[in-house]
Amino acid sequence: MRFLIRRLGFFVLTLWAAMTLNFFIPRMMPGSPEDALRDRFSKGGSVVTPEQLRTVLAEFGFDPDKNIILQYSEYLKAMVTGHWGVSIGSSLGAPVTTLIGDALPWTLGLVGIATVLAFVLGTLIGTIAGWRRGGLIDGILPPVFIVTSALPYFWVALLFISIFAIGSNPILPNDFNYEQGLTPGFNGPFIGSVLKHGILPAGTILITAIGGWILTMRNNMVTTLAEDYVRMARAKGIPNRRIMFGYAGRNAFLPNLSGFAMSLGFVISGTILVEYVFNYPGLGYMFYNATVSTDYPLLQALFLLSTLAVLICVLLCDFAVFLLDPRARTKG
Amino acid sequence: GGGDKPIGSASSNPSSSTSSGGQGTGQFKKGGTVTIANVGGQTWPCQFNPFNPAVNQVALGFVYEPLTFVNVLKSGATTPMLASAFSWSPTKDSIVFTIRSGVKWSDGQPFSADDVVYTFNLMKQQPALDLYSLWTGAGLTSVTAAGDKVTLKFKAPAEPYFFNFANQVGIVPKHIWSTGDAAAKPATWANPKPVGTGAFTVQSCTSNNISYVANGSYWQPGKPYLEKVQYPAYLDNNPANLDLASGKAQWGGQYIPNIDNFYKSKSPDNNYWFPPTANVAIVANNDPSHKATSNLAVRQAIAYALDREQISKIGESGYQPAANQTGVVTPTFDKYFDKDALTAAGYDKPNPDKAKQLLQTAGYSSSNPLKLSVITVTGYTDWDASLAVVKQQLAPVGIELSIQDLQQQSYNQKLYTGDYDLAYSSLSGGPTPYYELRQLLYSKNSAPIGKQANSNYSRYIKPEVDKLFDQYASADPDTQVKLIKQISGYMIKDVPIIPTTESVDWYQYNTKDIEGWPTQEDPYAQPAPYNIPDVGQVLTNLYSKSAQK
Amino acid sequence: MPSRPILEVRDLTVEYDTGGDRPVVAVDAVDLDVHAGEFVGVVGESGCGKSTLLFAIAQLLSPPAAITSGDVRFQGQNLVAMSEKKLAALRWRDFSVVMQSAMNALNPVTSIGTQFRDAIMAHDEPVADDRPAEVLRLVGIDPIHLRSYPHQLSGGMRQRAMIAMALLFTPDLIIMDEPTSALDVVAQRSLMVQIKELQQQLGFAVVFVTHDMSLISHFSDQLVVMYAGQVVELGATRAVFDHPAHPYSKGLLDAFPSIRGPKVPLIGIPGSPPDLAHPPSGCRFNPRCPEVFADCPKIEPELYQVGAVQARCLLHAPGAATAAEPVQEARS
Amino acid sequence: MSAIVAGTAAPAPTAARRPRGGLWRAILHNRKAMLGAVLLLLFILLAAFPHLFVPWLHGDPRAIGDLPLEHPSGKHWLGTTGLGQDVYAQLVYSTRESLIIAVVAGLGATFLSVIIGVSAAYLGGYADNALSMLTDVFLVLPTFPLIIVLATYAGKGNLTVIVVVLILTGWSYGARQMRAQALSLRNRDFLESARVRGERQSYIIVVEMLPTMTSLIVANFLGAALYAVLTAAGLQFLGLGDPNSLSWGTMLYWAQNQGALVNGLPAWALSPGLAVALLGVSFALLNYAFDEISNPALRPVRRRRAK
Amino acid sequence: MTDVSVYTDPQAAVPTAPLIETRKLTRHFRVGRGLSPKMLHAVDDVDITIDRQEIVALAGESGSGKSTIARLLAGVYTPTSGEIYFQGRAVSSMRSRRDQLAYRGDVPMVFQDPFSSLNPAFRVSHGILRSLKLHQPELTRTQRNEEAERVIEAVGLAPASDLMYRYPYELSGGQRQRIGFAQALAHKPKLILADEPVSMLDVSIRIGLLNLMAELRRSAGVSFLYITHDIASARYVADRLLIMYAGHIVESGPTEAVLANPKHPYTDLLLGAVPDPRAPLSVAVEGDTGEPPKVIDPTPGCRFRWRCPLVVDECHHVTPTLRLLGDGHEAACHVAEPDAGMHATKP
Ligand SMILES: Nc1ncnc2c1ncn2[C@@H]1O[C@H](COP(=O)(O)OP(=O)(O)OP(=O)(O)O)[C@@H](O)[C@H]1O
Ligand SMILES: Nc1ncnc2c1ncn2[C@@H]1O[C@H](COP(=O)(O)OP(=O)(O)OP(=O)(O)O)[C@@H](O)[C@H]1O
Ligand SMILES: [Mg+2]
Ligand SMILES: [Mg+2]
Ligand code: NI
Repeated sequence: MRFLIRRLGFFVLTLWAAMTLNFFIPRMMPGSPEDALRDRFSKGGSVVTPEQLRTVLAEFGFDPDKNIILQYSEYLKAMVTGHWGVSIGSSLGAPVTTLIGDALPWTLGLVGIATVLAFVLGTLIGTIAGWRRGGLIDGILPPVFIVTSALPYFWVALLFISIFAIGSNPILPNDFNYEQGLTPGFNGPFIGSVLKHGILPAGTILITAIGGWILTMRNNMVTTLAEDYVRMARAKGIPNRRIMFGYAGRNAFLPNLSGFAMSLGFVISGTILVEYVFNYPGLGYMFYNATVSTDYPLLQALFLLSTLAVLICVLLCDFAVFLLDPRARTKG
Repeated sequence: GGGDKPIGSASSNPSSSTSSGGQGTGQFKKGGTVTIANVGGQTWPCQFNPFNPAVNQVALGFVYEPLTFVNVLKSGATTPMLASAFSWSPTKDSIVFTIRSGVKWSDGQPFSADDVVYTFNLMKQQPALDLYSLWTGAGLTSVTAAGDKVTLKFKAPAEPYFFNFANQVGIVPKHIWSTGDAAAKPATWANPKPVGTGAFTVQSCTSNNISYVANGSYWQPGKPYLEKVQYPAYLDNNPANLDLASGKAQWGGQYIPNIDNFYKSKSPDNNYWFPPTANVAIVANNDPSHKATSNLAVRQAIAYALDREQISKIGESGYQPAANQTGVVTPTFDKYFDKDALTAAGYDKPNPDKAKQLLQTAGYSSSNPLKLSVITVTGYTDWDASLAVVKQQLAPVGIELSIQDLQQQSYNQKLYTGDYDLAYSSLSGGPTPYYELRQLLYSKNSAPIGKQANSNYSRYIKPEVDKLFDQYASADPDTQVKLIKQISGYMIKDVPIIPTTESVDWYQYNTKDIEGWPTQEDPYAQPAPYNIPDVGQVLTNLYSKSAQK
Repeated sequence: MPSRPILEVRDLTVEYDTGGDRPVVAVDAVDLDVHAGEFVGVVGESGCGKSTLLFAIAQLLSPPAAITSGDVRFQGQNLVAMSEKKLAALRWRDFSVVMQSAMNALNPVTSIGTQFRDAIMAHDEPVADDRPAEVLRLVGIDPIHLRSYPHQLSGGMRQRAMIAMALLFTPDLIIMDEPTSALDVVAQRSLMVQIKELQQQLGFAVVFVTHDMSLISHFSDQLVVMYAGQVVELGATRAVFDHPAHPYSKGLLDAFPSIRGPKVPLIGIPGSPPDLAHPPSGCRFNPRCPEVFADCPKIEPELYQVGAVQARCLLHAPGAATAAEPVQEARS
Repeated sequence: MSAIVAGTAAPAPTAARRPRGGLWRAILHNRKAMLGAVLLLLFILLAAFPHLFVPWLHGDPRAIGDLPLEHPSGKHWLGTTGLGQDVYAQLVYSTRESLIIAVVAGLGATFLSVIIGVSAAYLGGYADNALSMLTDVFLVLPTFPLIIVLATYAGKGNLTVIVVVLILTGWSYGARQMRAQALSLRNRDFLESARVRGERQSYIIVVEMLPTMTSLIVANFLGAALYAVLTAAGLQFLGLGDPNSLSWGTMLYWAQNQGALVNGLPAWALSPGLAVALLGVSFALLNYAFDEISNPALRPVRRRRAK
Repeated sequence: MTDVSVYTDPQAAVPTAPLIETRKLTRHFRVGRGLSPKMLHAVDDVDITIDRQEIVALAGESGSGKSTIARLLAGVYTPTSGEIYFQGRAVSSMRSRRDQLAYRGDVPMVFQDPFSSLNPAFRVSHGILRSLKLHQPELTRTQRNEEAERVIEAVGLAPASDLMYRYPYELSGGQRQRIGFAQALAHKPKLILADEPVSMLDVSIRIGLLNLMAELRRSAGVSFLYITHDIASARYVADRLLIMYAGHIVESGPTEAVLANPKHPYTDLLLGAVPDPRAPLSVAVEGDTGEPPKVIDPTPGCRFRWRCPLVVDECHHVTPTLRLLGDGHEAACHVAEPDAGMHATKP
């Protein structure tokens, strides 16, 4: 129990620290929303004074002249209460919650599923490779995936696009999350289209992410297999499958689990490139956009969200370790 | 071609001033869809508030219409839209619009002069809506209606602002905007289901795509011909370009590298046209605090050293034509172009020897080379390419150019506050060169170093030039041409900025099914889909070939 | 001995492939008999191959170790040639293994009860539901600990739990690898006494490995002294202790002080154990032997009968001063 | 970006039982390590002496030619860019910057990891809590956006900025591992032995503790370098680097923006990516092999059949 | 074991004071952080005295606090309370780096585990050379090397010139353990704290080290605190024997006296458990499980009372203190009696 309380304490503290950084880092960026807006205005070929721009932005709830401490406390309050405001960047005026709400399912669906799949598959393959050390699977897959894990994500994506999605009649679509003109909903064509549009981006994530998991799991597995309790299980005449998963696999898996949670921070980062290359409308590209257009409210909300996502995953993984590893339960 | 009447002239007959191109009323059957590929770099927020600069590109022209359309490509020729006619007072400080009758809002309510008055007064009440600073900057003092006449009164001659208030302001329905959320917060109102007078209405909007359908009760009889418009949200050029090449999208506003190979060769139906509208220039910091660039000889040397044709050919793949030192964009504004003055000054062709000589007089030599840095925006790859060429051209005359790629934000900040030696930059144009030149050279658009300048980033301050700009507002068309030639004389003489290429409208169109596109022969509007309200002109002219069968 | 031994090890050789020029021969042509109900102690220095011998008997070696020659006959069946499947059926039911360190030999993430259940489920043997509780009680652990995890038990309890597990099917042979080495003298004593009692009560045979001569002296019936992978002395425990025939055994017996009796200066055995990849020629003990003579480095000794025991020392070779004869053929 | 680059999850305690001289021998005896080392060596040569690899004819990687978008030919082995620059020359000259980013960022991140991780473990108490917290905060912060913000903040995506950003965002993963390993070392008798001998704390941390962590530190460096290579390429590809610099990521950026792939110039579009991948592979292989070298349990086994 | 120059004591400041003495030495550890902190009493009120040239053995159950005492004496831990006096001077008053170095030079420690007490990244001579550098800074580099060779040979490792350049993994356990001793010798120590120095070693090597200790005491005048589980080895080398149980010293006295006539029931139990091949098998089955005690937040009373066969009411309320029960023989037991051993172990 104390373990959980401590984890929760860590959660709150880290969240606070991250949120504080999230507040100050964007404000340290050069330029300001006014500049960004001004840049957009000047396209109309008119002369707008900076003061006037400020009135426009003030309309959207941005007041740069306010005391920074006051801004900070209001920010914390807003973040916690979910009043995330409206975008002051390229989606000027759109409620941040709507923007995120539109993009989130796609990011979760694509990147989330692909990442989890990579982890699960990688762990499984790693388990088998480690178990049959020197066998066929072990001889082929880990070396192959050392190579793929070192490939730049976007490059693989470009390669795939040029193989599968170029030409007048491409095999797979290269952009968007579903065919234009389909109405989203639980109907066959829509779901089919979503799946079809997901193959390339998800496949790319899978290929570049799975290697790490295979390798670490394999190595953990090999190390675990040398443990006495595995030998003991053999001595007990326990069937191989049970030894592989129940004895060796489970123990080898535990250190991977927290590694997985920790790596999620990197995963969220990775989505930017995925969405950029595949024109996939998710959070990643939104993040990028919000950054380059100094869109504080959107940026803050996205930062909060991704920090929260990683933290929750860390917490969930802690919890899973807690369930899977009786030692963690009593360590306190 | 219709009448190329300058803005100042009153014109009352809508059909006489619209361009030809097989236009007319109701001569095509309805049907067909056009898909636009224009990178917005974001997903659609599904807002259609025409006063919101972030989204007015998808609202104006499609749903909302101006009083009068001004064609930049035809030196400001006007086409009556919601106003069937207008007339200036002799001193040009007051204008009367005759509001078109028989126009209906897309919700069936009738459109009237009240709506026009309401729209302008809303902008007064809510300064945030007044994107073009009509009430504060242009000196608008009152907007009143009398029957179908609406009068706008100004403090001073206001003809230069006609482009803004007649062409760029979309008229909104009073009955919608005076109630509910819209009235409470008109600036931030999302307006998800816009009601306008335009040829299209929003059928559905997702973050991925906006679908427009034809407005059944559109006031121009028989129009629009197209049934639907799809506007997908592209985040990046590559997918959009791919879709254009494959014909999946038919109307592009895209920079496409190697366009002949990548796009045109893919299909005989793929066409492009890049009409120039403004300048891309090396802006030199004229402020004395910047030693080298405030030195006229240095600026002249750069101007002489540049081979603009090569910059155009290699840096811009020939898409953007070479600019000239007068700052007048050709051929768009040919009649304001003073070719003789240019030739007389020797700026008509590169002259590296002269450049070297000038540098020597300024005290630089091969042993004491001039080191300059130029700021540019990260992501504008054609600029990067152009600057690579510029750098290569300046090297032999003894200028070592270093290129600083900055994020838009930092670039802006440096540009606005004058914290740079040279900046690669472009501004938008207008129906005559006046608009661009005024932004670039008018002293009121400048500011001391450290303060943000509005648009005169070079900090060029010359009372004589200011005076010329001031005269322009109330001058007659011929005098206006003369004034602009005089101003471009100062461009040649003082070289405050050095135009390199002419920025163009990126425009691709596919004629497999859709016809009626603006072309070089029939430039009835700026053709790229990101131009507002020009996009509305194009949309009312397009028709589907397959629907004619 | 009247009956046929339940375990007959013949000429067993185990090598570790270290990747070096020569393999480490950790068990070198070992012969060993264990009769039903017998307590056989195996002693020897650290690294002399005791554990390897045990694992070879139980067929639990894993790469890089491999049996390169020899048979292990258990109840008449040759385990070396047996398939994994048949072995699995035999394991635990007929012979079980207690490992050196109980902490590592129990799966840390499952409860003691689950580990009992795994063993039960792996065999067709009908087992009473309360059998785990029963065997736990036998070794003096409250059955409540079936629900405990290994880390919740003390070292002594874990060792006992291991022994209880080994008794699950009442096997005929239990192989124990230093089961008490991690314990306190008092705890060690009480556990040993318990093992001995259980053995007398249930009648299983024990092969017990340790390097603690004094410990084994009290409990074992037969004693095997190993040195550098070879059996150097073999015989009834009392006989070996009373009249050690091999100089190494003598050295061992002289090497530890006593808490009773007169205080005598002791010498120990100088030098250190040989590298098993490059063992000394001739008698392997010759570099450290106080009684070394010219032949020792040249002739490799066999096991010779010396009174009641057998010893691998040239001093007892047939030609040597003491009358002795090779026993290789004498065994049946 | 693959995050899972850094080493095994369970640092082997046996790791340190290795003499220094044995390392090279071990690498020579490990096929993966050999391959990785050879690749890395090749890149080091390319970075150090690019001119040797570029035939005299078209040696200047930046020179703007008049033949843009050429297909590979005898004159231009990998074709030309949209500005008529020789792709092969660019590829070769880009090695330096990419390698510098990898090595410097890898070293920097490793240095931070070691300092922070080891100090946290050794100092314990509040210092440990504070440092661990710092590590965790950096771990949960979304890296890439942070990088973008930092890169934007720094104004210009030049080399130093990218390297600093990569270091700032790349150290936390390693620091956690360092801390774990140092914690396991903390009460090892040889450290206490040094303390009893009368050594100072700083001496113990630096001289006694760090050398025993060599293998983890090396693994960490390789992982961080791989991360740096990939992330830097991603950043530059997104246009957050300096587009005028010569590096593989920048080449990709240009290739992407000038439509190399869609214009049928795969050599231009793919070769820099392949170079990044190969450098990455060399780090990954070395890392993987290093695991095997430092943890004997992982070494490949020759299967031998008894009888 | 040749050539150890005879050690001359540079006359201590207080000649009458024992070499080292502890008074009410106590060390507690916090276990379980956060909401419910508990105190583990590893060492409680321990008084130990070691004289010059004396070998004192400290035996007792695992976890009874033996190593903690050694670490307290070596200055690895600071006492929770109580004081250590070295040659009459309180160790806590030695604040300056010079004083501390001097103390560390006089009182080195040999660690239990030869596998973890040498830094695997360095040659085995590293620790010795560092010690020489710290404690005999006047030596030149070559002198240090010579001195290192000398101490390595002094512990019976030959040839030193070869061995000292090896890495720890190239040495056997016994050799490493000797290196540990050599490192201690390089200090020119007055007292060596040897924490179970032989527990990891094979019997065949073990006795050599015990002999080495005796030799060092004889030739170099070094005192030892010899910590062990193994009573028999304590008997072999030690002058005096201390028995520890659960953080307390429960019995102390001349080795032979304690062994022949154990006063404390725990000592009795311990002695009964020692296997001895030279004695006939005595199957006195104790119902005792031999679980090591954890002393967390103890209440007053004898800590052995739960296992004690002789427990009386008083044991539950009063913590027994050491009482003199014979010639230098003390025990902390309420029921122990001064004269002849009252719990005769031998029938
Ligand atoms: N994986 C291995 N690779 C190479 N040699 C090994 C391996 N495992 C053990 N050995 C060697 O085999 C020999 C026998 O080892 P084993 O573990 O059987 O000794 P032991 O008698 O059980 O020692 P201990 O008393 O320390 O348990 C040793 O010399 C050891 O060095
Ligand atoms: N640093 C520490 N933190 C917390 N508890 C400790 C610490 N060091 C020792 N202890 C506890 O103090 C008690 C005494 O430990 P100590 O190591 O002194 O026992 P020991 O007699 O040396 O045992 P062993 O014979 O097993 O070496 C034990 O219960 C141990 O768990
Ligand atoms: Mg063993
Ligand atoms: Mg201890
Ligand atoms: Ni990555």
